[in-house]
Amino acid sequence: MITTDIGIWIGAILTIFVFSFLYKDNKFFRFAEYTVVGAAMGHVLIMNVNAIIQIGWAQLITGNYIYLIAFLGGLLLYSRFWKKYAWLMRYGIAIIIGTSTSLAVRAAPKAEILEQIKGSMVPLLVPGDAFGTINNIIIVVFTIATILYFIFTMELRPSPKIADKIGRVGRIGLYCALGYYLGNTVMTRFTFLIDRLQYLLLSWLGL
Amino acid sequence: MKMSETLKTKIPKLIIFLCGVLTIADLYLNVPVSVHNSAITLQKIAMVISAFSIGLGVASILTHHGGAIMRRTGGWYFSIWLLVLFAIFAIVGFAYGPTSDQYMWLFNNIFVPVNQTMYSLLGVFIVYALYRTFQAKNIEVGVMIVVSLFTLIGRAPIGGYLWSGFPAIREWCKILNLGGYRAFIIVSAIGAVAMGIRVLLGRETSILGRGGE
Amino acid sequence: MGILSEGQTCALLLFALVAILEIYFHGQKTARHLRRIEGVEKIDEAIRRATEMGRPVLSSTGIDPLYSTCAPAIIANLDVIGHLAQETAKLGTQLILAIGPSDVLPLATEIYREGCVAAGVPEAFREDNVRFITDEQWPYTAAIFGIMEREKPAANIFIGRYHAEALHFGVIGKRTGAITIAGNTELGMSSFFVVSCDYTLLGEEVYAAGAYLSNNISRINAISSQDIIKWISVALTMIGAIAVTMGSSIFTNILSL
Amino acid sequence: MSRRNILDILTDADPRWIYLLCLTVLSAPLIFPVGLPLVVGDNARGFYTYIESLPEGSKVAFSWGADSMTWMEQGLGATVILKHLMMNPGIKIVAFSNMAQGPLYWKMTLEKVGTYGKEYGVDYVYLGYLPGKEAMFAAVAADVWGACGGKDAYGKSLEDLPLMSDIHSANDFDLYIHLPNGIDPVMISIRQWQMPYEIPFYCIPLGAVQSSLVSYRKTGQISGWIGSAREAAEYELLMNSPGLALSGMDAQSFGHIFIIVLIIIGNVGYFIKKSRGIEK
Repeated sequence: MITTDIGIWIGAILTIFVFSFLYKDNKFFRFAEYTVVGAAMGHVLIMNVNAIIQIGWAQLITGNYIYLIAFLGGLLLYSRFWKKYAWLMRYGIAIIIGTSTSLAVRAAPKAEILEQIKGSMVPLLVPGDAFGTINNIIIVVFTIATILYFIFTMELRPSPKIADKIGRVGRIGLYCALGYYLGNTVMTRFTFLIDRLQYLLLSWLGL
Repeated sequence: MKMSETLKTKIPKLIIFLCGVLTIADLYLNVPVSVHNSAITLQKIAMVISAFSIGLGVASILTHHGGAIMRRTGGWYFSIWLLVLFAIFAIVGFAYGPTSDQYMWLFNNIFVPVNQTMYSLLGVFIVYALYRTFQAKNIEVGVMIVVSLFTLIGRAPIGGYLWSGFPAIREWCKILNLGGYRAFIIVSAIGAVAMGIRVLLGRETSILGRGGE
Repeated sequence: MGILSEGQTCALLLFALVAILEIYFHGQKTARHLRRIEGVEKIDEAIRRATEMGRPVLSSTGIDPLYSTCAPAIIANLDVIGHLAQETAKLGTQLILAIGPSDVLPLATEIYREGCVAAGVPEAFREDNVRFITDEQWPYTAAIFGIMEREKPAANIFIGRYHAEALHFGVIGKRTGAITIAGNTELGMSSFFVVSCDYTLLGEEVYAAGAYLSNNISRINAISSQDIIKWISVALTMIGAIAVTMGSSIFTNILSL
Repeated sequence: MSRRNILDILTDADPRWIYLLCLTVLSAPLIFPVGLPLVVGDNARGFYTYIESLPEGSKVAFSWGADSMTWMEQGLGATVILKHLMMNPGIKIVAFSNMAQGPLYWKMTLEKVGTYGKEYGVDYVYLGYLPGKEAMFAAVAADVWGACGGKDAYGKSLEDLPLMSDIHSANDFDLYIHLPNGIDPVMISIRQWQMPYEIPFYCIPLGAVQSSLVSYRKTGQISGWIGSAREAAEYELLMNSPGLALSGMDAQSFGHIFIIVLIIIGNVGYFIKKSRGIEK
């Protein structure tokens, strides 16, 4: 039985509008697009205002006046509407960039460089396990070759012939990783699509 | 001129540097609790400043779509609809709060279906992309195809039933992936760290404008 | 309890090494030679093609806010946008910037404006070409679909940090007959770009793209400084693997310090 | 001429045909289930046997972190686990949400699953949305009554709910299940529930975070999980009650085979063309 729930009806119609884009761009898709962009805009506005109130204002009214910097920096972003004072916005941006960049990179040397190198330090000979030996050699060779592939400076590369060969192996290692990832994600992608189809066929049409 | 350059470029660069030093020292050094707390406060301040920028976004949306409506450019009535929905979401959200039933209803029946359907298009796009562009034009792509074929069949629910070897081969593909995966992460991280250091040292001129360079 | 946090000694050394190399190479006057990156070379070609066809160029910065761990990738992305702004302004081609997060908006606008000024064509900058969308992933993607289909850009350049929307851009870019040049700093989503775009930049190539395009000596030399770190990583992996084979875990222990 | 046409059709098909075929291949099994065989893996079996082995009167804490952004992926697993708990007459459930949309999905899922004769307040209780992230998890674990202000999701006093008279802290539970929308909530659960109270901890994670969880299972901090549509389907198979996940599995199998066939067609076509010198 087809559903009588108005929410599901709206959802189903919007779902079909989006799917119609697969055929070609059309007014229905455009309607869905503008709907979701408008909704998202409202949503993001509320979330940001809430963040300002919960993180900043809440502290300020308890007498934590250091948060005045946040409000000042935030308001300075609006200086860009006055060309002469537009440079003032850099003060706000500078705080964001300084903090976020250092937050982003501060943990990387440990987690993304040293730990990964450590992970590839595997025995090149596993006694009594030929398969394990081959596996470990593959891991080490691919790690090294792929890093070398990413060396950009000519002066820092081995002779061109060797560099080409290593680069080739490195690319193969890289593409193995890409292929593995791709093959693995298809299932999740299909899960989402199947969920939408179930929504249309079962929740809405009630087949 | 000198003065304005200091104000316009040098001080912002100094701010970037100081924020960076505080945040990085907080992780690497055994800093006193007060320093640690100020690093946390700094992050919250940055978050609030970032949230403040939403006004710029709203201004941009209003100008762009307002302009489209004024000029009656193609599809201007869609722009009206966009602004109407923006207003509805904002008003309901502010009046009742984003966790209220009213807001949830709007969110789940209008925002979520489009959102999820956009996401689910991945399923069809990936089929098309694999069919159309996934051709063994060289060894690298050939290897990539073979690896993803075995991963696909090993992952498919029916794979293990067809032949118990398929899931095992998929497990082995994980080994093949490890080297490239690790190297990719290492090298990207080196790039990111170097970029971060350049930013903190004020070498990335683009982000603070060229004035003063 | 010493001055250093536990387990971070080696990481701090590495961090310091990157900084020292960067400062050392910054002072050098001669530029090194870099190997080619096909995707970067094709950017200018794609802009010229768009100019010939009289169609715009589309670029974006992804959905991650500046205040996030993707900041370095976003800055690399903005570097490329600065270059795009200059080139398109010179050739008189329209550049559309689709911006997701609002805190990137003022920065991207300024970079666009300054690119036009640097090219000597300040009037090429039009506020209306910077489109703010929102950092919600799928509304952002839907809006970019709209731009791709209705304004028919002939070149789509997405070099930075992208998520699952990567595949959407590649496939629809192809449908609209555009050249899509994309780069991603994340491995998984790079695979989507690889199967759907014309040219793909992988991983660190994204961070290097800005330096390649700028032709600035100090920036090119900065890439060389990173290459030295890569050699160190290779050497460490090799020595460590040999040591482990011989039954010594000294290197894994040192790295854990 | 005609042979070349077939080749062109096969290798150069309009994307729209591919889209249509893809949607058909995936929806057909949803309407007409085939029941392709499925091999049950260790994850689903482990979770299932644990719940089956719970003695009569066991109390389960269910942290229901449902959110629309991740529901498509986790919903199947969450539904089947809730169903299993409901079907098991001896089990008592106390659920709470750390996500604002939790209550909505709780209501929806409960309607879909049914309560199998379980009575609200006696056999299961829902405390509703409790804001406050990590501090909230810690508070609920330490003092359930205090954390929710002595009221359930519907404003009823906990004193009127007989089940709650035995439940005061995490020590009173025999199992803790979490539906986390990312890796951080899992870590919070380990820090605030599993470690201090040594309670068995199962979860229903996103596919993307599963590989990061393996090391925690080795140390016993996580007892197990079901993480994908496939594992949810395996779970349904174990329970002998086919649901959405299982009906999706046929579609998954067909979809995977479809994609493999297409890749092969694309490549065979490419090589035939190349050998005939059409390309370039």
